[in-house]
Amino acid sequence: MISQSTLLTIVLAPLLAAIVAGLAGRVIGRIGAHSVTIAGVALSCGLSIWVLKMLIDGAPVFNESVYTWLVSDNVRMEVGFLVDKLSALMMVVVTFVSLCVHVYTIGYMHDDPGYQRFFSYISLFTFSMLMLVMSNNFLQLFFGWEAVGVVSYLLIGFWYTRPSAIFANMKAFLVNRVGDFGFILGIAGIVYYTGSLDYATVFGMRDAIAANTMEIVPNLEWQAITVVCICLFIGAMGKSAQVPLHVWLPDSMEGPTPISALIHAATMVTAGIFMVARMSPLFELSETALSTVLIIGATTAFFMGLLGLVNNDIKRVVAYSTLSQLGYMTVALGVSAYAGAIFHLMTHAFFKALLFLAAGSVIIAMHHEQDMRKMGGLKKYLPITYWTSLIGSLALIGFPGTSGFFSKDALIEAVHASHIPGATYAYWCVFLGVFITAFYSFRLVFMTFHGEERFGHAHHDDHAHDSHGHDSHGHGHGDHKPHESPWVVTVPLILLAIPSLFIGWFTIGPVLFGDYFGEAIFVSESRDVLGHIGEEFHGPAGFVVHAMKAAPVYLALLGVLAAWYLYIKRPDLPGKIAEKFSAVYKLLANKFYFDEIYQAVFAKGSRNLGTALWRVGDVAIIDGTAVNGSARVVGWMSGVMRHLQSGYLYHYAFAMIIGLSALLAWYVLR
Amino acid sequence: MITLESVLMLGGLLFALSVAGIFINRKNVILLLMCIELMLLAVNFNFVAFARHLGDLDGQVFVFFIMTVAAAESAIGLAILVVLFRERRNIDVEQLDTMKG
Amino acid sequence: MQLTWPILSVLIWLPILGGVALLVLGDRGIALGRWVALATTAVTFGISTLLYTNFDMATAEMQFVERAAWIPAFNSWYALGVDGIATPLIILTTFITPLVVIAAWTVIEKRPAQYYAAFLILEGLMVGVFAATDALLFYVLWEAMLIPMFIIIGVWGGARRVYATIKFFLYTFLGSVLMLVSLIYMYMKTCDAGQCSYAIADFQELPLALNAQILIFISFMLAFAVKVPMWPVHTWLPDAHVEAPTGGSVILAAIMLKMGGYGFLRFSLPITPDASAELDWLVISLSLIAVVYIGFVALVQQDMKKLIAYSSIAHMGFVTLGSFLAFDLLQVNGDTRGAAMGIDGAMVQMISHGLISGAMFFCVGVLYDRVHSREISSYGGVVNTMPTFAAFAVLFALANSGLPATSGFVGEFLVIIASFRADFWYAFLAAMTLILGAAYTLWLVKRVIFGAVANDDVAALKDLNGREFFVLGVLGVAVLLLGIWPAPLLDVMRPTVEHLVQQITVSKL
Amino acid sequence: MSEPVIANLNLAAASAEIFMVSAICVILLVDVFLSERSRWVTYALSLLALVGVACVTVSNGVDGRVSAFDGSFVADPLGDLLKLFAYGTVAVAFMYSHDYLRRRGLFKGEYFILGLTALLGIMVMISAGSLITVYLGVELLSLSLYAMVAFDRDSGVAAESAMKYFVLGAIASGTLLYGFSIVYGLTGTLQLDELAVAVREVGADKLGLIFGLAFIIAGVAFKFGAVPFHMWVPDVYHGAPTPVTLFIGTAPKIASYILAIRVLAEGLDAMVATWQSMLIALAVLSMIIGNVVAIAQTNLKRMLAYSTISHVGFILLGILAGTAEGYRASLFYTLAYVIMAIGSFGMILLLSRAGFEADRIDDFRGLNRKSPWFAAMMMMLMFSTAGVPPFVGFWAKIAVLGAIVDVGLVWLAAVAVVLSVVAAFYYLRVVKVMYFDEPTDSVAVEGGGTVRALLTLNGLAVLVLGIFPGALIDLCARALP
Repeated sequence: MISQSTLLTIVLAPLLAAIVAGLAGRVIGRIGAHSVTIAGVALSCGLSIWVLKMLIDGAPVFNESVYTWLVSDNVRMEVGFLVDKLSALMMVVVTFVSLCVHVYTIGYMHDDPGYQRFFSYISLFTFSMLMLVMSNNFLQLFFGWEAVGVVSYLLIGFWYTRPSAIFANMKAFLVNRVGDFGFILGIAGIVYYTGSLDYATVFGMRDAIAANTMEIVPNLEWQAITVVCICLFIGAMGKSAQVPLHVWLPDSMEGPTPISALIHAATMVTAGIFMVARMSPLFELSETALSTVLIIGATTAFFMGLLGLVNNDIKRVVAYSTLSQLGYMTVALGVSAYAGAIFHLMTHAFFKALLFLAAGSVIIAMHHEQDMRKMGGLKKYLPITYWTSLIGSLALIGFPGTSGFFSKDALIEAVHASHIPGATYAYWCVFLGVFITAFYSFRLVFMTFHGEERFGHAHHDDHAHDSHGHDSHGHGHGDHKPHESPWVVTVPLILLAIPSLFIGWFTIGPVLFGDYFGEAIFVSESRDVLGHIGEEFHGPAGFVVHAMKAAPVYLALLGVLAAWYLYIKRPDLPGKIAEKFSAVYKLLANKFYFDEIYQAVFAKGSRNLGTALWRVGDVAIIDGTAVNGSARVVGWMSGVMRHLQSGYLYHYAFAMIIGLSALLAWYVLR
Repeated sequence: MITLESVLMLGGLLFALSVAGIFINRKNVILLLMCIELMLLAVNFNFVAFARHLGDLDGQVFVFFIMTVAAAESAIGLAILVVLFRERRNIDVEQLDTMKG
Repeated sequence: MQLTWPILSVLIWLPILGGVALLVLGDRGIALGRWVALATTAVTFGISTLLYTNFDMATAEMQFVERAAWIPAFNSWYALGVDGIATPLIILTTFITPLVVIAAWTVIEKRPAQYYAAFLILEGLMVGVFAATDALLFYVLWEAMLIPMFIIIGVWGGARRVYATIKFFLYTFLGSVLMLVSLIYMYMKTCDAGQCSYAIADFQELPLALNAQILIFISFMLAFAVKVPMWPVHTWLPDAHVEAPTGGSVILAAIMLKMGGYGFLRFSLPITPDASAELDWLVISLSLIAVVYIGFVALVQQDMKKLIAYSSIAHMGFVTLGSFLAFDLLQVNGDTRGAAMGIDGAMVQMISHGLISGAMFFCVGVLYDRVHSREISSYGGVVNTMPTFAAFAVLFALANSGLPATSGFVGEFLVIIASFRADFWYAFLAAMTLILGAAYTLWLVKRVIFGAVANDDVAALKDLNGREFFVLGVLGVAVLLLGIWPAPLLDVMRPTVEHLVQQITVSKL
Repeated sequence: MSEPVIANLNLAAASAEIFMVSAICVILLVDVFLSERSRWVTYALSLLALVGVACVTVSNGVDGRVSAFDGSFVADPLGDLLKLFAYGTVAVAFMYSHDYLRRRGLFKGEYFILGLTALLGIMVMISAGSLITVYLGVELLSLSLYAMVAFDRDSGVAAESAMKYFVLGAIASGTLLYGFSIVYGLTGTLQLDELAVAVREVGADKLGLIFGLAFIIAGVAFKFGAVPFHMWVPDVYHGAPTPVTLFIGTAPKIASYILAIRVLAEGLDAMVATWQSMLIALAVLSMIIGNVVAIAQTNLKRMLAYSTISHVGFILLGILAGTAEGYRASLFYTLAYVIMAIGSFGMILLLSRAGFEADRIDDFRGLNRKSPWFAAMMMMLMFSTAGVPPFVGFWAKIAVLGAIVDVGLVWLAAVAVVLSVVAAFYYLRVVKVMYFDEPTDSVAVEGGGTVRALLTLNGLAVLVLGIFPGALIDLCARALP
C-alpha cells in the first residue's frame, strides 16, 4: 500500500535538501552541501524503487490530491499525485540518474566556487522533475514543466560570467517558452471541453472532446481533439528539443557536464516523451496529431543525427546523438508504440547519462579541453572511462544484447509495422539513422581513445582556461599526462554501465510486450503495433536471434566499420571528403543554418518591430502627435488669442460693440 | 407732429454716433468723454419719449438721475484724465497700450 | 463576524493623521518622524489584516459598512464598506506602504518629512477609494489622490520630473472629469426616479437607456483606461515611472494602477452592462494590443524603469481582458461559464502585479541608490558583487514572466484558460505573454545581473543591507506564497465575483 | 399721488444703507482732519463701520421679501446673506491691504472711503427693487472703482487702466441704460416685480423686448467681465495697485451676481429661453478665452484676471440654468470664488515687499523652502481654484454642473469640465514653481501677524469647506428657497 506520506517524502526530500544547500550553503560548507543533497536524493531514490516494487507486486495505483490549489468558477485546481507503473518507472530513472550525477559532481565540480549552489540546483531539479512525473493533473504537470525549465536555465548559465553561457540559457528558456506557449493553449482547450484539469476526469471525458470541432480559421472546421493534441505536442517539442525547436539543446552544453548528463540527456528532455505517453488516451483519438508527431520525430531523428557526423566538440557530438535519440522516441510515440518510447527513454537515460559523464571524465583529464581533434589515444590513460564509454556507445548503436539494442530494434520494428500516414518516411529515417548513429558514436570513440595522442605537448588552450576559469582544476598543471579521474567520478560510470548493458534483458519482456503499463498507457486496437510484434516474441534471446536476421544490426556494424576506416585507418580521408562535398559539409557544420535564421527572423525581427512600435507608435504618434500635440495646439491658441488683447482702448470698445451687434443680429434679425 | 418712432430713431442715431465716436476716434481722450455724454443723452431721449408716450412720470424721474450721475461720471473721468496727463504728458488714446496680451 | 468599531475609517484616517503629524514635526524632527511613519503604516497594516480575519466569506454584501450624513443637499453620504473585490486591494495597499517607508529610510535626504507625509496621506486616500460606497466620496478621494502623487513625483523625481508629473496629473485629470459628469447625470436620474442618491449600489440598480449607457460607459472607460493604463492612453506611465522616486514608482505600479481595474469591476460592468456588452470588443482588443504591442515595446527599452513600466502595462492588459470576457462568453456560448474565472484571474493578476512590479521597482531602486543610473547599459555582472540581490532580482524576474509557483502565474493562467472559452485567438494572443514576458524580463536580467563585471561602478557595489533585504524578502515570500497557495485569496472573492457575474448578465434595458 | 408718501417708505428695511451713508460721511470728515501719522484712525473707523453695519443688518434681518420706497427697494434673505458676505469681504480686503499700503506710502483715507462707497453701491444693487435703484447701485460701485484704480497718483499704468476701465465701463452702463429704456418703453414700468408681470402680458417673444434684452445682457456681461465684454479685466487687474485688484476681484463679483439675478431672474424671468441661449454663448466663450489665454501669462495678477473670466463662465452656467437650483449653485460658486480669489491676492500681498510686487509667477519660486506653511496654503488655494477635490472649488463646480445637467445641457457640462482641465495646467504651474523650483533669493516672508493669521484662516477655510461643504450649501439654500 503506497501512502501519501511516502510520496511526499520522495518529492520533498530533494526540495528540502536544495533549500538547505541553497540558503545555508555558506554555513554548512561544501561537505555539508553535498552530503545533505545526496542524502535527500538517495532517500527518494530508495523510496522510488520501493514504490516501483510495490506496484509490480500489485499494489493499487495511487491517485489522490494533496491540497486544493484554488477553485475558480467551479473548476477545482489541485496538486496531487498519480503513481502508476509509468510514473514509478520514471521516478526510478530520474532519482537513480540524479543520484549518480550527484556523486559524480563531487569530483567534477571539485573546486568550483559555486559548489553549494550547484548541488542546491540539481536537487531542486530532481524535485521539479519528480513533481512533473508524479503529477495527476495538468496544472502540476505544467508547474513541473516550467520548473525544470527554470532550473535548466539556471544551470546552463551556471558559469554566469561566460557570455556564451548566459546567452545559451536565455535561448534555452525562450525556446522552451515557445513550446510552453502551445502547451498552455492545449491545457486551456482541455479545460474548455472537459472543465477539469484532473487526468482521470479528462480521460474519462475524452470522447466529449473528440465530439467537438472548432473553427480557428473562419469556415475551416478542425477536430478539437487534434488541435488540443497538437498544442500539447508543441510543448513536448520544446522540452524534448524536436525540430524546429531543437536549437537550444546543443547550446545547453555550455552548462557543466553533470547537467548535460542529468537534464539534457537523461531526464528533462524526455519529459515531452513522458507527457505524450501520459496523454496516450487523447492522442490515440487523433490520427492527424499522431502523424504530426511521427513526422517531426523522424525528421529530428535523421537530420539531427547528421550533424553529429561533422562536429568536433565531444559534448556536442553526444548532444546531437541525444537529439536524434529523442527523435527515435518521438517516432515511437507517433506509431502508438508508447511503451517502446518509454522503454527507449529508460535505456537511453542510462547509456546517454553514462556517455556524458564519461565525456566529462575525459574533459577533466584534458583540463577542460573539449575538442576531439586535440585528443586521441586516451585509452591507456583512462581505462575505466574508456571501457564504460565503449559500453555506452555500443548500447547507443544498438549492439545486440545491450539495452539500447532491445529498445531501438523493437522501436524500428514498430515503425515498420505501422501504417499511419508518414510511417514509411519515418521508417527510412530511423533505418538510415542507425548507420549514422553508429558512425558518429564510434567516430567519437576512435578520435578520443584510439589513434595517435594529439594532445601531446598539450598547449593549454588559453581561451579554454580563461573562460572555464570557474571550474579550473586542481590537477597540477605542470604534467600534461592525463590520468584517470577520482573514484567519485568513475563509480557513477560503472553504476550506469551496468544497466546500460543488461537492463534490456530483464525489462523488454514485461515493459514492451507484457502488460506492464496496464491502464497507464492506452493504445487503440487498430494501431497496437507492439502487440502485433509481441505475438512472435519469445524471450529476449529469441529477440536477439530474430534481430540477427534483420538489416539494422548489420547497418550498425557497417557504421562502426566506416568510422574505423576513416578515423583509424585513413585519418587523412575525412578532410578530403569534407573538401569534396564542401557544400554539404558547410550545411552540416552550420547546423542547417537554423540559428542564423532564428537570429535574423525572430530575435532581430522582434527587436526591430519593438523599436518601430515604440518610436513610431508610442513616441511619435501617441505622445508626439496626440498628447503633446494637443498641448502644443492649446499653447499656440493662447499665443494667438492673447493678441486680441491689443491694449488699445478702441479695440476693446470695438470688441464690445461686435459682441452686442452679434447678439442683436442673432436674436433680432433672424 | 413728432411721432414716438422718430424720437426713438433720433435716440438710436445718437447712441450709434457715440459708440462709433468711441472706437473710431484714436486721438483725444476728451472726445471719448464727450461721446459718453452723448450716449447718456441718447438714453435720456428714449426715456423722455417713452414717458411722454406712456404718460408715466417714472421715465422722466429716471432721466434726472441719469443726468446727475452723468455729471459725477464726467467729473471722475476728468480727474483720471488729469492723473493720466500728469504721468504721460499726453492724452493720446493710441498711447494707452502699455498693458496688452 | 463584523467588528463593533469603524475599522475602515481608522484605516483611512490613521495614516492621514500620521501624515499631518509628520508635517508638524518637520524635517528637524525627522529622526522621530521616521518611526512615526513606520509605526503608523505598520499599525495600519496590522489593523487591515482584521478585515481578512473577520471577513464573512459567505456573502457578496458590503461588509464593515459605515454610513454618516455628509452632504444632505446632494444626499451624499460618508458611506464605507468592502466586499471581496475591495478587501484584497485594501490589504495590498496597507501592505505595500510600510515597505515604501522602510525603503526610503536613509535614501531620502531632501525634505524627508514631507516625503513620508505625502505617502501616508496618499495611503489613507487610496484605502478610501477602495472602501467608498458613495460615488461622490469615491470621486473626491479618486481626484484628491492625484495631489500627493503630483508632489511626490515633482519634488523627489528625476531630471524631467516636472514634465512627467504635470503630464501625469493632466492625463489622469482629463480622464476622470468626464466620469464626474456621468456621475452627476446618474444622480439626476435617481432624482427623477424619486430618491436622489449617489450610492454606487443605487447606480447599479438604475435602469438606463442604451445610448445613455454607452456615453456613461465611454466616460468611465476614459477614466479607468487612463489609470490602468490601457493602450493607447498609457504614455503617461513610462514617463511618470521613470521620473518618480522609487517609492513613487512602487505605489504607482502596485496600487494606483489597480484603481483602474477596480473601477471597471465596480462601476463599468454593473452600472452599464448593456453598453459593456456592446463595446466589450473594444476593451478586449485594446487589452490584447496591450499584451502584444507593449510586450514588443518593452523588449527594446534601454531604461530599466521604462522597461518595467511597459511590462506593467502588458500585465494590466490581462486585468481588463479578464474583466470583460463575460460578455463575449455570453454571446459565444450562451452561458457565462468562465466569466467568473476571467474576473478571478483579473483580480489575482492585480494583486500579484502589485507585489511583483513593486518588488521590481524596489530592485531598480536598490541599484539606483548605489550607481545613480537607470540605464541598462551602465550595469552588467551585478551578480558578482551582489549575489543576494541577484537572487531576489532573478526570482522577481521569473515571477514577472509568469513562472508557476509564483503569483505571476496564477492570474495569467486563469485569464488564458477563460479566454480560450471565448475565442481561440484571445487565448493565443494572451498566451504570447509567455514568450514576450520571458523575453524582455530575462534579457533585462541577462544584461544587468549576469555576465562579467561591466565597469568600476558595478565592481564597487555593496550587497543588500538589512533594510533592503527585509523589504525584498517580505515581497519574495508573499510572491511565492500567493503562487503556491492562491486559494485563500480566491475564497475571499468568490461570492462577490459570482454575484457580479449574475449582476452583469441581466440587461438594464 | 393722493396717498401719504412717507407711509410706504418703510425706512427700517434700508437701515443698513442709511447707516453706511452716515458712517461714510463721518469717516470722510474725520479723515480730513487727520495727520498722516494718525491715518490708522480712518482704517480703524472703516473696520468699525463694517462691524456696525453688520450688526444693523443682522438686527433687522428679514425672513421674507420686504419692500420699501414704493417697491424700488427690497430686502430679502438673499440680500442679507450677500450683504453680510460683502461686509466680510471688504473687511478682509482692508486688512490684507493694510501693510502693503503702509509700505508704499499709499496709506491714505481714499482707499478705505472709496472702498466703503463701493460697498454701498453693492448694497444698493443687492436691495434694488427697480431699474432706477439698479442703475444707481451700478454707478455708485463703478465710479468708486474707477477712482480706486487711479488712486495711486504716481503710477502710470494705474492711470491708464483706470482710463480704460472708465471709458469701457461708461459704455457698458450706457448700453445697460439703453436696454432699460427700451424695456421700460414696452412694459411701461421700472419696478422689477411689476416688470415680470408686464413682460408676460406683452409676450416674451416680442422683438422689441428681445432687442432691449440684448443691450441689458451686454451691460451685465460687462460687469461680470464675460467674453467679449471682458477686455477691461486683464488690464485693470494688472494695472491697478494690488490692494485695489484684490478689491475689484472680490466684492464686485457679488454685485454682478445679484445684478444678473435681480434683472434677469426676477425682472425678465419670462424671457428665460432667450437669455439662456445668449448666456450659453457668453459662458462658453468666457471659459475658452479665459482658460486658454491664461496659460500664456507670466504675471500672476494677469493670470488670475483671465482665470476670473473663466470662472465667470461657470457662474453664468448656473444662472443660465434658469432654475432656483441653478441660482443657488451660482450663488455658492460666487461665494466660493470670492473666498478663493481673496486668498490668492492676499498671498501676493503677503509676499510683496517695498520695491517688490511679487506679482510675477516666478516670484513664488521655492516658496516651500522659505515658508512651507504658506506654500501649503497657496497650494490649497490653487488646487481649489482649479476645482480639484477635496477643496471648496470642486463643490462649486459640481453644484453648477448639476444645475445644467438637470436642465438637459449635458454637452455644456462636458465642455466645461474639459476646459477645466486646461485651467488645471496654469494653476499647477504656480504649485510647480513653489514646490519643484529652488528659491532665487533667501528673503524670509515678511508681513504682519494679522495677515498671516487671516491667510491661514482663509486657506484652511478652503480646505474645511471642501471637506464639509454642507454648511455653505445649506446657507445658499436658505437664502434662495
